[in-house]
Amino acid sequence: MSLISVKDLTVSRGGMPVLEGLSFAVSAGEVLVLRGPNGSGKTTLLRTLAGLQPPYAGEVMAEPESVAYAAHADGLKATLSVAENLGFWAGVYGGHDIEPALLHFNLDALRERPAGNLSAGQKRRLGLARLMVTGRPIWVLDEPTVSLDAASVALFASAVKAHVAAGGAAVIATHIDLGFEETVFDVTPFKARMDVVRDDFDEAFL
Amino acid sequence: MIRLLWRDITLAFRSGGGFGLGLGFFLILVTLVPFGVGPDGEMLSAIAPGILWVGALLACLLSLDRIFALDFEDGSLDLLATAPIPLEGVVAMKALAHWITTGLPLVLAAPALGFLLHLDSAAYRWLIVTLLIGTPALSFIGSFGAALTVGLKRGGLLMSLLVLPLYIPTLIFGAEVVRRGAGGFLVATPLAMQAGITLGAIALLPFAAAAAIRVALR
Amino acid sequence: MPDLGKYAGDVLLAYGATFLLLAGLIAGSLIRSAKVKRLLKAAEERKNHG
Amino acid sequence: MAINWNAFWEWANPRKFMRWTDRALPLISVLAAVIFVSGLVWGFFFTPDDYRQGSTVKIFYIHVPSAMMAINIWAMMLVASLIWIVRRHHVSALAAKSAAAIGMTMTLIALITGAVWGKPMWGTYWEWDPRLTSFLILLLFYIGYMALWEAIDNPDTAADLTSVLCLVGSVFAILSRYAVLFWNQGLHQGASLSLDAAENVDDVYWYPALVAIAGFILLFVSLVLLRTRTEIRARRLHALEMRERVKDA
Repeated sequence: MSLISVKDLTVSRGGMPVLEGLSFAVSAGEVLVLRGPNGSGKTTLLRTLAGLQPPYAGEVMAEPESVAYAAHADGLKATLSVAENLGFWAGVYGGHDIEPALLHFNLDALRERPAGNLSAGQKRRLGLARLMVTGRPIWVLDEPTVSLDAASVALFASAVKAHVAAGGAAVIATHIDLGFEETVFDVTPFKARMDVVRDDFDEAFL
Repeated sequence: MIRLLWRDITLAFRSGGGFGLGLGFFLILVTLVPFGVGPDGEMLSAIAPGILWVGALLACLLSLDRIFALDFEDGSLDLLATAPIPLEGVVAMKALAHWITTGLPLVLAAPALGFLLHLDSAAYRWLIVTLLIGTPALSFIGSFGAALTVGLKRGGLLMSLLVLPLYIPTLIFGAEVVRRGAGGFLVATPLAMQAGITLGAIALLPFAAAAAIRVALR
Repeated sequence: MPDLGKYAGDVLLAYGATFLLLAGLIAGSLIRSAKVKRLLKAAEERKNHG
Repeated sequence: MAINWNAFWEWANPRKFMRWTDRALPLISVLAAVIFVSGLVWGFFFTPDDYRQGSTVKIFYIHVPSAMMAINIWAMMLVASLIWIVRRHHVSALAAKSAAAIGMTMTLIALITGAVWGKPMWGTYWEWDPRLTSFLILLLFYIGYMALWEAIDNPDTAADLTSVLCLVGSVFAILSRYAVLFWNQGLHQGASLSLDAAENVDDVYWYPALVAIAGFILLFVSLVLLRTRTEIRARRLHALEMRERVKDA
């Protein structure tokens, strides 16, 4: 039984289809890595998986409220401390303990530091630590390793490993090799064709 | 949801600006008016309810674009939209936090500023009552305007254009109650109307605002 | 021309302003219509031959 | 009475819409021009002056229809917005957008003619009379609505957000109307024309006014069709440009 799957999915950005005919399924314990050049629609696909935008066509099948989403922006507040930032998201997602997440991402020593004073890499780590306090089975991650050094990438990879080992799943858009068993899914062949007529969008005009 | 409320209030206090700014703006506005219209006490007394209400309204407007814009920029709004809290609840909590950090201080400061403007002593009571009843409507209507313009370049100016006309009924009834109160007339009808607008805004506008945010995020 | 009496200026002002505004609206609509028509034609040609 | 609703909605398909308006628009435009001009000519040249208001009564052949249109166009935008929200007919959203500028012009005309009429009657161009004030507020709503359309790049997003604004704005416009009435019981005349004409105005004034109203309505219909056609083309143009950009990328 897959945790999240899509069937004949077409996703659109600004009303324009960017990827079409996508079908895949991710089961518990699996990591799906999305690859494709910049602007190929990976972010749009991930936002659709997270439920932030409706599919243009086709469907996304997942339990409601099972997806934790992390994108380029970490959603951190500069004037709140590390522990407060994390504690807030833990509270929003139902009060999970923040200690394991702080420890895992080496943020324990920084817990009282305002997030505004963190380095880019530390911010990123805090943003990823948020995933651990959501308690959601499916992680949908958009370029999670940006501005992380090698050691932090390893921390992140082990967090993902632990998560999927515990029955979770992850869909990650990334360019680097994270060093775990993964299914690679290249989105390039699914680039939406521009010469076909669709009945809903601009073809409806004139 | 309580956590969200607390976070927004904490942020408003810590980031400076959010909390003190509206209040300071209110004070400056009230100070400037006598320079504009002259020091005549009777004249000031006559226009005081209107000045205080318009001042409160503008002070409220000043911090409105912070409600969603900051969360939109740093990605929090995406995360809140995928969180287990309904987006309508998020909007309502944020509007409430805005009221507590902007509207409530204005209510408390208004009597002191009324003193500066020779506000009629009979009107004090009604000024506080109407501001207390009316300012939540300002925050909730404002959160709707902020939701419509979230993510737009130069959204702040556009938001003022959209929100100010929506403030008209609240302003009219609020100032009317104070004027009638000062004159010793019956205030029940405008007061009830104003309360109705506030309750309606609190009950319905979060749904409209949440719908607007969903559209803006997609 | 009817005799408009002492209010002639006011009545003519009202009619004049109205016609000015309506003329502006109609002209604006027509100009934009023509412009969009032209641009669309060019875009269609680019699409078909480009 | 059985109405075939599917056939009805077919008319709102962009392609069909372009086809039938292509034929209908010239006809409606000519009709609008004829009736509009004849209504105003009748009113301006062939009606007597009022014994109290003198020749200013002629202003009403513009003022009353434009004021009616100002309100009715907003109502039409509300209906169109609802149709967009419920059935997602693109033409409906674009018709609402097209109507806004016409509605704003009508509001301006109603305001200006009202002010000009007020000068000899009230002794001042502007009086904070409830009706004039309400129209001023309506003007603000039109401006905000149009500004929101202009500010958003994605046409579907713009349609969604302006529809929500139109809905909420309508409620607040009605609230403002009552608030303003409460705030100042004014000097304005009661409704100048009601359905019960005999009670209000003499037939001499009533018939040309009816023709003028019909002229304004037809003028609105032809303008809104013209502008909606433009918006549909603009939308198609936008789509083509988006494609070119995607292809080049």
